[in-house]
Amino acid sequence: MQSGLKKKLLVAAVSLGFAMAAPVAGMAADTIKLGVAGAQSGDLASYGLPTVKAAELVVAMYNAKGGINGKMIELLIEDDVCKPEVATNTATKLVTDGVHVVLGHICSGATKAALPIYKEAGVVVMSPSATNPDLTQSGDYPNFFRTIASDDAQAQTEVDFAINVIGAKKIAVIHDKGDYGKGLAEFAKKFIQESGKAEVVLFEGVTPGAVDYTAIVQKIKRKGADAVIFGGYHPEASKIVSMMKKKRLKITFISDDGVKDDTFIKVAGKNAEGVYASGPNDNSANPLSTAAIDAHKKEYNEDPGAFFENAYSAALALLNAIEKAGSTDMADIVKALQTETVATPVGNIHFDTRGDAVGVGFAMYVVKDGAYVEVK
Amino acid sequence: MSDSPIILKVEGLSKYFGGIKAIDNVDIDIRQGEIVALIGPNGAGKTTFFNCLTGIYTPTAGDIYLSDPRNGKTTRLNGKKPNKITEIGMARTFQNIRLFPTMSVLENVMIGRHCRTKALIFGAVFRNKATRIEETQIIERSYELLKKIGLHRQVNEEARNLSYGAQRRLEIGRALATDPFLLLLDEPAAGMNPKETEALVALIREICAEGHSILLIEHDMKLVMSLSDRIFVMDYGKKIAQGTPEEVRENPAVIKAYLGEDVDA
Amino acid sequence: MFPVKELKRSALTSLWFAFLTFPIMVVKVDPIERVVSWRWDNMFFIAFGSFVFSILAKVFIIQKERRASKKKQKTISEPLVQRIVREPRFLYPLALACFIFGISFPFLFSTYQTNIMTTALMYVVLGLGLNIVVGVAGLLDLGYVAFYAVGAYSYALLNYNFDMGFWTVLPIGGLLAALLGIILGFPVLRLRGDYLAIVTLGFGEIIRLVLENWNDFSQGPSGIANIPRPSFFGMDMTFAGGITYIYYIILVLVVLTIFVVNRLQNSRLGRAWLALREDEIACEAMGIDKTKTKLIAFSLGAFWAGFVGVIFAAKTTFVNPASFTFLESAIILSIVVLGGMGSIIGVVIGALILILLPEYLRALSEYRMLAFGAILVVMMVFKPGGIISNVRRNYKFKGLSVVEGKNNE
Amino acid sequence: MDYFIELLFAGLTRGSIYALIALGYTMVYGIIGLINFAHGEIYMIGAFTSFIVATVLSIYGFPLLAIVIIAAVAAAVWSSAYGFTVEKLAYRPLRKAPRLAPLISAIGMSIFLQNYVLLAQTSDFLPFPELIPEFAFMEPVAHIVGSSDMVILVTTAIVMIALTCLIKFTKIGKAMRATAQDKTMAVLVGVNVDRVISATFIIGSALAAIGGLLIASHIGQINFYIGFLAGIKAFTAAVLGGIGSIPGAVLGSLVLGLTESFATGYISSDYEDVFAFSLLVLILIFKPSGLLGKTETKKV
Repeated sequence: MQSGLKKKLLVAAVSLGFAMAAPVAGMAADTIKLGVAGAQSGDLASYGLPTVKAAELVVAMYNAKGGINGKMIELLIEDDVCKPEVATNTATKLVTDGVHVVLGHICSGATKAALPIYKEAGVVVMSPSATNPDLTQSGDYPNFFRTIASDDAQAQTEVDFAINVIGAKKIAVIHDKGDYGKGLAEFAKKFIQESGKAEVVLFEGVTPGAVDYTAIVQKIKRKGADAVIFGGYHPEASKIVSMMKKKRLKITFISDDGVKDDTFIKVAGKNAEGVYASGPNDNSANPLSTAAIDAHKKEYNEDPGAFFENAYSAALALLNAIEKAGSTDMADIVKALQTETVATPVGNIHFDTRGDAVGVGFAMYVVKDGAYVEVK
Repeated sequence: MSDSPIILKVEGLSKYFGGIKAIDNVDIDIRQGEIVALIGPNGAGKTTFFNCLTGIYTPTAGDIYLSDPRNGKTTRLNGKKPNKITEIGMARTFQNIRLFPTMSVLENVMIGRHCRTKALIFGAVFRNKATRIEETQIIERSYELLKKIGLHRQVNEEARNLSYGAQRRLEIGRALATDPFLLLLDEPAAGMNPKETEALVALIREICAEGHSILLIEHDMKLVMSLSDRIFVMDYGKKIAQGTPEEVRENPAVIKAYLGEDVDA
Repeated sequence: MFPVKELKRSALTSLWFAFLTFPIMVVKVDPIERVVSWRWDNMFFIAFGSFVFSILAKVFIIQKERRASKKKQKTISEPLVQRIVREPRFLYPLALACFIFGISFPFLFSTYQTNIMTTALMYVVLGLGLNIVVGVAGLLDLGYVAFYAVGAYSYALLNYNFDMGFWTVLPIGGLLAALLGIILGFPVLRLRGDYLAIVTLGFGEIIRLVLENWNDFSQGPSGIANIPRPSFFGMDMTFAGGITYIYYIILVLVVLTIFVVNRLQNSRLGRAWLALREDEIACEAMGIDKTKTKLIAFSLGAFWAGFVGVIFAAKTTFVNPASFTFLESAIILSIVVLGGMGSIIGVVIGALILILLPEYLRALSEYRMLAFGAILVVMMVFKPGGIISNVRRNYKFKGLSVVEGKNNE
Repeated sequence: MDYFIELLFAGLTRGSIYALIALGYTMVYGIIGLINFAHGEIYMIGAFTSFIVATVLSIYGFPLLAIVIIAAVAAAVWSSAYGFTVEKLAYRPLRKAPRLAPLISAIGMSIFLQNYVLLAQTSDFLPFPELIPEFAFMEPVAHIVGSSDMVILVTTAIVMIALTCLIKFTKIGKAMRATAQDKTMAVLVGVNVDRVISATFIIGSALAAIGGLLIASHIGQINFYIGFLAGIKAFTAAVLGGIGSIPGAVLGSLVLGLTESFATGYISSDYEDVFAFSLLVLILIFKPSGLLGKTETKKV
């Protein structure tokens, strides 16, 4: 009963919000609205910001050509800090603002939380980086597509490599207890057991940010593992490899896309030598890829960041589908995505019925002389 | 008086803190309707003794029995929690006043009614009839008590704004609100001026006349001598004397303990 | 007006800050390329900024002292807000206006705004729940988010495994959280204040870690998706309709919570909590069962968190352990302290500020958390009692007929 | 048996790391009864300062020994300066405020400092230069206890002994003990309480900075967020040992480190933190003031 003054303040806050939202919402209806959602602040911002830049580049390119079917493309950029609860707000905001297609979100958890909102609004979403298999395999999200291979595909690549190329018999599977790392590690464990050619001697998570990983390294040693498959990101990976070096444990270390990042080599230094990591196929021979990177360097004066090529490709694929479909209807766009092949920095791709891109794959890389090179 | 029933019986009570014997093998008994004083030089262990009785400290050895004269039930208090002991019927005040400083005078006394009332979440939220009646009774009873201790004019004042003497009286009122049959007063006259002390003596007499028994710690010998039926004297944790005021006044051990002090002061 | 001595001190302060921030603000190294960049301009900004700021702070303090000394003679006049809150003739129309505004909100504003407001109102309820524990009963709980998580996962799991609906789980979630509060509270509530703080913090972490690691139970870090929104007599709703619906549910819950918390505070139990906060030993001596009274406060707080947890799961339609970190507990605690411990209106205002402000400060996104931290510190230093401190109803006594009046502070 | 010894040393190293941070918590708590949540951030700033100084010096080609010494001194100086400033700005004005106010102020300060470093430096992880070389004489046992483990163990031992001496025998140490026992009495006997509190923050921060340098060098990387988890763990350790007690902080840290290490080694690292916090809860239930904390006699 004493709710008192709260609303006075609220009015002020809300009108402030309106003032800020107005310029975006007030645009003419005859533009095509491309939403970009992902972490743009906070500790995961470095994974989300390159996507914004990719979208800006692609949209600038299209608009320079006169837009799509005479309509200009407008960007709606929203931050979700990679948090599910914020992502629903972000998605609601985009839907309220009348978005037609969305490039995002960046993290799988946030994507899962946001997708039902887009689904009900009939908005197609394409993520450059959300790799959780459920997103496409559960069949719950007919409006979801992605230009990155899913975790299980990646885990399969890693396991095949560990067993067939390295010849590992006893594998320790370690993860960082996170959404991405643990999901991947579980697939790796499953595939190893199914192969019957090697055994999982250890399956455990480490606490990210812990001050020391000696105990887990000693345990890996104790279990007699001849290879480690690690699911997670580069900070933990570099701590583990340097701790392995310190404890004189010389076994193969195989990891994932979260580690196939130049920062890993920078941080782990000479300990990174010989580490294997899976990552998207090498596109350096693809002229589209070089063109995109050059455009980025020209516009922003720096090298592009994580998932830039995937995001660039996703933006191209989305706009291409709208152009080919001649409509912004979900059904039409979905059909165009599945049927029309588009040339992108990650290759000539189209999408299967589940939403995974056909033509995007994983390759294994190894750190050699301070750089990742593809293992042929 | 000697024929009225014993309500508090303490046998061989000891409390050690590490190697220090704060209380060493003390026996005490109090009969219904008595005013009994516990005296002794500073550091004799009087307050520690109170803390043992009221369950704040657990005694190292000895037994404490409390008998309710209203129904004759006897309870051993050792190891009982302070709130249980208050519920049985023994309430106390504190030497260094422990009121609830930012609560009003009335609320302070109302807290004392807590253990005699029942309403919990349901009553609080729905304010059913029983709860409303109970609340009214709490307030009325508290107001009566405030009148008795002469604080009803400051009923809405915050406790911390009261004068020192008034705070001491409020502590007595709050303790009375728990419906005790035995009241423990820890230096009730400390810091009071002569006029206030006089009023206090009258108040204690009145309380006693209503059927409450009283055990008090006090340094004001005039007050002790005029008020008490019996006196126990402690020194260095031991009971060194007991008896009527006259007997204690002439006891050589007591005079020795208070060496140099003016016993009559 | 402004003494030269103070100017000198401000100059020293600015020198000190220039020194203090030197390595972090001025030097930036690239260990790979082995380049050092010296950002001397930052040092200038810091020195200048701290000089100006310290003068402003001095002026503020001098004025505050002057005002304080003036007020010494008169009783300190209350801030406007508190006066309004205390006077029924202002309060009731205002409350009514707020309520009408609250009801018409979804019609006045967009779905997005409604969604944001729903989030803010959820924190209002969380704040009020924690307020019972921290503000009223004085128990420092740093793991409040654990109960929130219990509520959210109750709905997610009961729905996923047994297909139970929102309305069935809503009370269950609350009760489970309260039960957990009792189980946890029983052994730890006898700990002294700060020990209680760290144990509750540890407990909050344990709950999150279990949810993260126990895949078979909670599906681990990848979380549970596709949690249904609440149903409305079995009708399917549009997306916007669903959001509006949840908004009304939480609005009703806010009103209900304010009602209940208000009544609790003005009851036998509420008095005991207040007394417990002021002096535990005296409370026990007055016959109050310390453990039981604390346990009730603790589990009631937990109950509310469980409640909101269920709504959280229904609103987000997705839960994973990442939503229930220590930072979340810290934010809820900040709402309570910033608003003014024990004050219902304070907590409501605190929640709206702390949740809405960052949402509308998106433009400053990078500096958002920096500002958040700074605001907490500045707020505490200049107004440690919170925005609205101590608006508490006391019992006033008028003759023999007892009327509930308002506080005299 | 080998495995046991390996885990033992892993636990001791981890425990020593906690101890260097926990000492700061326990000293501050002992004196002003405040959980200084920003202490983890002071540790992070110490690590960052030593990172910046060490990297700059190595770019200018200084020899390793000089780098280590200068970096350690710089880290200690600046961390102390931050500790001193934080106390003066965020805690001192609140000494008479309600009990929770300084705690919220501390949480705010912690968030502020984290984001300050994030904005002024970077959110990326950075490689920390290897300041502790691999000693040749350690090679035979390197698989059990490496050079950096050894340095951490020895440093912690030295620090603890030095700190105990400081508190037992020096004037400032006596003033600290007096202030911890009774602030009002300390003032009456002529102790400058403000100065003692400042000194406590300075010493605690300097220890955290040394810890920051050693730990960052041990794990080889650094970012703005490292203070959070380390801070919480160290605080847990301080409470475990009996907050306010210096030997207690060290003992609590070692117990915590060993628990985590053995839990990882013999059970599973999935639940290492659960074991750590459960241990805390258990110990506090049976010994409410921690392992070496003084059981308080209620003053009535």
